[in-house]
Amino acid sequence: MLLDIQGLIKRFGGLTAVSNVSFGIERGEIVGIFGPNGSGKTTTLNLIAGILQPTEGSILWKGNEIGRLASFEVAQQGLIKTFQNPQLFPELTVAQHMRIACHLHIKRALGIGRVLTLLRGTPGELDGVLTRKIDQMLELCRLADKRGEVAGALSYGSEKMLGVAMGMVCEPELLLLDEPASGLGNDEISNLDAVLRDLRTHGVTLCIIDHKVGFLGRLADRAIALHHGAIIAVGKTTDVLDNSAVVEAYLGKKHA
Amino acid sequence: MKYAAPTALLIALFAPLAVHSDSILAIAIYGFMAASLAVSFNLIFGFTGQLSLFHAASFGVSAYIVTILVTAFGWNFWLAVVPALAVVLILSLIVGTICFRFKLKEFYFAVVTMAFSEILRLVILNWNGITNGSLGITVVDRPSLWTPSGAVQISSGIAWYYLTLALLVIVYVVCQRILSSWIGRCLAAIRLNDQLGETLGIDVFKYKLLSFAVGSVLAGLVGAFYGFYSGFVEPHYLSISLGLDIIAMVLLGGVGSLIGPVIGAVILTALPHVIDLSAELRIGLYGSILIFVILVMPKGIVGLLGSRKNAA
Amino acid sequence: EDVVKIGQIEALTGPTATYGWMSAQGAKLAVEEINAKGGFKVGDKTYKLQLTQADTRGEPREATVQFRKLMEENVRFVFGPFLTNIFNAIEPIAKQNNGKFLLFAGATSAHSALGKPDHDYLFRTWNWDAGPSGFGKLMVDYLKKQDTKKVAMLFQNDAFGKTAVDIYTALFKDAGIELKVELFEPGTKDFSAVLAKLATGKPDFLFPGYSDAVLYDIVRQATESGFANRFFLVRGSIGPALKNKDAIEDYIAYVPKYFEQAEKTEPKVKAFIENYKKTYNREFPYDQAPLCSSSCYDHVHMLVQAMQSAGTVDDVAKIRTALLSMSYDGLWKIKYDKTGEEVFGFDVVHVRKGGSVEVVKYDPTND
Amino acid sequence: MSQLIIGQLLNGVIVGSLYGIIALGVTLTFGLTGIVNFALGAFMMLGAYATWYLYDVLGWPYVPAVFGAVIAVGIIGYLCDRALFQFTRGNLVNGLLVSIGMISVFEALVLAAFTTTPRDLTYVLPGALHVGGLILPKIKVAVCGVFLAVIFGTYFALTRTWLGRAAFSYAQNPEAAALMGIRTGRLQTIVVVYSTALAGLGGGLYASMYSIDPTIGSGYVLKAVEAAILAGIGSVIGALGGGIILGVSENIGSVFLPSAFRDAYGLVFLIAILLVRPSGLFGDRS
Amino acid sequence: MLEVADLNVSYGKHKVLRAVSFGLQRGEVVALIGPNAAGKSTTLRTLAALKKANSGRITFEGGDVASKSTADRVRCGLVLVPEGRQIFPRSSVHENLLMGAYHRPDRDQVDGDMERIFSMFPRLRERRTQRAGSMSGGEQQMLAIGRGLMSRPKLMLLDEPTLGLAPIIIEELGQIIRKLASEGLTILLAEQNAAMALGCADRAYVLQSGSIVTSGQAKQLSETSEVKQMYLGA
Ligand SMILES: Nc1ncnc2c1ncn2[C@@H]1O[C@H](COP(=O)(O)OP(=O)(O)OP(=O)(O)O)[C@@H](O)[C@H]1O
Ligand SMILES: Nc1ncnc2c1ncn2[C@@H]1O[C@H](COP(=O)(O)OP(=O)(O)OP(=O)(O)O)[C@@H](O)[C@H]1O
Ligand SMILES: CC(C)C[C@H](N)C(=O)O
Ligand SMILES: [Mg+2]
Ligand SMILES: [Mg+2]
Repeated sequence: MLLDIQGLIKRFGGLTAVSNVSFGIERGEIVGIFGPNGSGKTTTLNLIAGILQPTEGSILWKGNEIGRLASFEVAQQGLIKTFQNPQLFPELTVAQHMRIACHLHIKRALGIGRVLTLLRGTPGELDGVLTRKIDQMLELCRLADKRGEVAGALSYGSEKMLGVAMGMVCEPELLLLDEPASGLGNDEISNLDAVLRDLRTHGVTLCIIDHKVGFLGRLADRAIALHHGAIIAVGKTTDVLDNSAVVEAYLGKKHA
Repeated sequence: MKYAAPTALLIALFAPLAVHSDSILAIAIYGFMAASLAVSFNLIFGFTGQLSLFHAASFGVSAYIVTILVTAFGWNFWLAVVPALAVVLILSLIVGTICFRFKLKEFYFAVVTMAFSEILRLVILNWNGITNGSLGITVVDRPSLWTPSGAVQISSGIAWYYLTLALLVIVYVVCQRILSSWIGRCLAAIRLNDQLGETLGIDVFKYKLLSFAVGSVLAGLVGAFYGFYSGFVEPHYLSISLGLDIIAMVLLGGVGSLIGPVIGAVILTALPHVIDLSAELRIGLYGSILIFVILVMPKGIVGLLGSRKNAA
Repeated sequence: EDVVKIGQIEALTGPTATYGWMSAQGAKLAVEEINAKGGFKVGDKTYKLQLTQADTRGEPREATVQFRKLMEENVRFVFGPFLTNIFNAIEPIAKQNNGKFLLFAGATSAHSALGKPDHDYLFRTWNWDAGPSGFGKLMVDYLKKQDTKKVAMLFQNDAFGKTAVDIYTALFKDAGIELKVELFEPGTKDFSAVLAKLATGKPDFLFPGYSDAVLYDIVRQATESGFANRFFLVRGSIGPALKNKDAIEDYIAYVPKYFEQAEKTEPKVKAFIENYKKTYNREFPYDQAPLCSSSCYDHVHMLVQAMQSAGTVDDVAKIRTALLSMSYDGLWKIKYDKTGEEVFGFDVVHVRKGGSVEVVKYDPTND
Repeated sequence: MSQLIIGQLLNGVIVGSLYGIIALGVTLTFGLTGIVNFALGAFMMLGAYATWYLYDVLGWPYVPAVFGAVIAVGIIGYLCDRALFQFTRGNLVNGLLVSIGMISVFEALVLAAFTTTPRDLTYVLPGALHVGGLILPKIKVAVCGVFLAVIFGTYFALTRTWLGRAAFSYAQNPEAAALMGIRTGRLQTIVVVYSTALAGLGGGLYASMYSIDPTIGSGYVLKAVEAAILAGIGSVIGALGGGIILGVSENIGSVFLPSAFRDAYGLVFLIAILLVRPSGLFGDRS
Repeated sequence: MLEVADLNVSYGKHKVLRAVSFGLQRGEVVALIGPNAAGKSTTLRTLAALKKANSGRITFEGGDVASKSTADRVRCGLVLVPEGRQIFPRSSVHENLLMGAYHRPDRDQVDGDMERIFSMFPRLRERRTQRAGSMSGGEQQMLAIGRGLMSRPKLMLLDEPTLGLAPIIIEELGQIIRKLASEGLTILLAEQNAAMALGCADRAYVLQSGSIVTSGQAKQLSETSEVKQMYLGA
């Protein structure tokens, strides 16, 4: 098991946002998380990514506890999370965002040898490698023609896609996506679908929250449904979406 | 704009051939040192987004240590620089660790660093036995620097001119190298959205501390030379007003550019001497120029000139 | 037409500017007066004065640049600085120019540089503290006569404050008077805490320094809250005393001249005050360090006289000799001792409760 | 001994309320216009000079003189807002520089008009109150009372009125505030004018307690910034609380420890508090 | 009620809207659909005066609003619920809703309106004292819509209101929009979620690269093959 969550609880004052959640993620899977608004989906991913610290419970990554690590340490272990509300560096261009997101790549590739690049002034060969990689990624995410634009000038949809592209360029083992498709049009969603499937073939494990049931329902192998912070259904995606409790709380009757 | 720095350097290299005035050289020398301070400050403020008011303290503490070691203990200047910078490094690591561990942001950070800086100033001001208190310490003989061989004395205005120019170049190149590397990108990420940076795997604490410490040590380096050149050190070196002056230089020249602070520093150092008017008129005009410049060029002089180079 | 360049280096702006600004007024007054009369004759040539006033803002670094500029412009006679920290900063550069110019400094720290090798350039124009003929010694004697056992000294924590504390600590010790010292940060306005603290030691006199602004604040706060009502000052005005005349017990001030009185009895003083009012279009600041303006006024005149008697305007060595051997009777009575330290007449003004004033004159220039 | 301490405690409160009134201006302007207005110190100085001029030179009674000064400073504040601050809104850095520039300009004007010579007003309310062995100057007590009243008044106005709600909303999200129908430009102008008028009031009352000169503002605005930060930017009552904490720690500190370190005592407190609460005593935690 | 004629908008050199014209009748729900970066948000922002137009006319209730600021337009009843929520994060839910009523002269009636909004979005009632910034994404979206309604607009511009909402809530939102329209409120709806938008709108415009390429009755549009393929994911 790549990620194993046991008895996860998060309380905010009197409110229990995540109550006793346990599940696991296997390598190579795509796991979808569904649930009504405020059911604790984002909070769960934030706990995994180290953005929030759990009140109780354990999060095992390849068998090691990561529940108390800071978010950058979690990221260095290979877990990357994107944000539900796009988080960007407003003054920087799309390409610069991607360069920053290559931070871990450089660190892994050069280690402490990075310091030598200070003397030479450029990261040397790596430079070409990264440029190619970034170009490729932007192409995939249909952002290539926006590479020179600053983030503040992007439309909402492009902001979202940039977030996904940055997450991917970090080369995570497990990528946590918080509503990647919200704000995207149909066309972009099918592109996203293709990109994510491709990512899986490269060995990346995915855990995705989204309210676009059509999109995520098709993509995810397995699904978890949350309600009031607790798991109400788990299993094959189609089964979960057929589950009557899920239909009632989340999909509305007609969708069933 | 790309060639601004080399061109400026070239001009600076040959300027003394045309200028023979000791006082103009002195202004240039102070200008270079102010520029070095501003460049190093901009590493912390402009590129990392941390409004440090500790800069004057780093500068002043180092100036004091060097001066005391040389005057009271007879150390060689170059040797004295080493412990001075070491102390500045340690102080900046302590202050930085406290501030960044407790996640002090923006003005909270500014005011706490100012508080540390003020406390250091008051300690130096009142530690009469060592620092000679408010009177400061005068380097009794005309300050001069010995080269390691002990042969050449650097005491003329021209020699100091080139020495401080070299200092500026060193500070500039160090900052430039840092900023064009992966560190520079991490700093930009921290400045613009540290939470995002953190989820991308950047150790925000470490890089904040790094930028703060490097910037402070560079300020310490400037302090070492400054005290020696001017021939005296006094508690005012650590004052808040020096910190504010540096900020004004950086802002005027243009935050977020490397050459901007150099321009700002040289202008603000020279300005009071260029506008040679009655005292009231002069400060009034100084203020008006500052206001005017900001309203006309909200991104500083470099911003106006157009090419804003980002650090990533 | 020939000119003699005179320079002045003082803080004209900034928090320490009061003294420099006053001196600048005095020097300007004298220069204009001399030029208005058509200049002065040395040998068979007539010269006019040309005054360059440099503003140090009270900042040592600025002073060094300004001072270099004056030296480059071949200014042979420089007035100022009054401030100790500024003098200390320019002293090394001045020393390098020894022999090329004369400096008329008021700063207390100049005292210890007088008579040292390479310091032939230096004169001190305003000695109200150090040395055998300074106020310091005389003041302590006066205090002894008042049967004083304990004194509290409250000075600003700056270069001058420290210099003064060093001087007076020794003087009080010699006289067997117990001294308690407290220093305050420049810019302090509320002295209650430190006054309350000093008051617990029950001193006979409070000896506060040193700018007029802090005097007003200290005297008011001390009397209003009952922390002290007897004051001793080595300089300064009696303004604060008169303003709080019913709350004080004693207020003893050492001033080079008690202008309020001298204006009535000495025509020279009267003319000076009138000229001042006319030129600057404002009241004469009796209570605000008129000492600096009158001092500079006198010293410019004295310098011109020295040039005339030396018969040269550029041989500084000769002019120096002339200055050292002359005595000048202007607004003040002035001469220099052999090191260049000033000796001058002054008044001790003792204000008592209700505002009665008693003046005792001293004239060490006759000794 | 205990009299000494209580006396200085009260004095600390009085001095602190003066820091507080400027801090209130600092906190409001920063929260609503994004400018750290260092020139508030200069406005305070202008208020002090205006009061002195009306009262001592023109011979007005003191209270109208202070009112006159407040109005005059408010008008200057308005003009500055129209001519300068409105162009630097939301830009902390440029706002800071412009306000630093304004300090020079105001100082130069006052210097030109009134010279560096300090002024000391004719005493307004001389004498002291004697309460149980404590001696408190009447004027200080009166001034402190006015400051407290103004600060609490502002607090109630801001928490109980729609204008206050608008201000708080604007501080959080300017664009959304405009979408609520808040006339944001006007709101900012009101805040700038109000805080300069507060500084003017501070100066007018200051002049009745201490001597004045063209540089008095700079020290106070620093203390005010410290107080505002200590309290947490945006908190009205905090501004007062922060000021009082600074005032008291300085006063009590200088009684027991060397008075030369006076300023440090407040700063030590400041650091300690911010380490426990990184966004200020009364500030928001996130 | 609203008439937009020949609107051109650009950011610097980058032209975002080209000669956009459209209109709304009172009580109508009109959808503005189009792919990402088509200029939907820009259109709405321009209508709310958050962005300056280069040229073109905007008439609201017969008057030209060109010279009116955002706040003044709100006061006329032209209210934008912006994209990406834009709530007041440090205020409570209750205070956020109150601010919606800021410009209203009849502030004494806000309690009734608030009740109405609570009944539309019960989650908001549950959380009325919670700090808005700590709410989940969808909850914030509900709050933003509710706050917009609190200002009793005549014309409400909704920018991607379904963003981050659960399917069941989207369903309800559609019904709410219809109900509001039947009460006389006019609504301009910019949406990615074409299915929902076309489902509840009377008419629709399709915006592509800054120009309106198609328009018509919502029902008919949703049957054209092009729209089906591009926007409904047929
Ligand atoms: N910092 C916080 N303080 C208090 N309550 C919080 C905090 N963060 C989240 N909550 C509450 O916890 C609950 C779960 O929030 P979360 O963001 O995880 O929901 P979600 O499932 O992601 O919903 P959505 O689909 O709307 O994004 C919500 O009701 C929210 O209001
Ligand atoms: N502040 C800005 N500066 C420069 N260009 C901008 C700015 N805001 C938007 N743009 C550009 O305008 C175009 C239209 O953006 P807009 O946000 O209106 O699109 P949209 O239709 O709302 O898209 P989405 O559905 O993704 O939100 C985009 O190409 C975008 O890059
Ligand atoms: C004006 C004087 C009080 C200054 C003092 N003589 C000093 O040396 O600083
Ligand atoms: Mg969520
Ligand atoms: Mg949009």
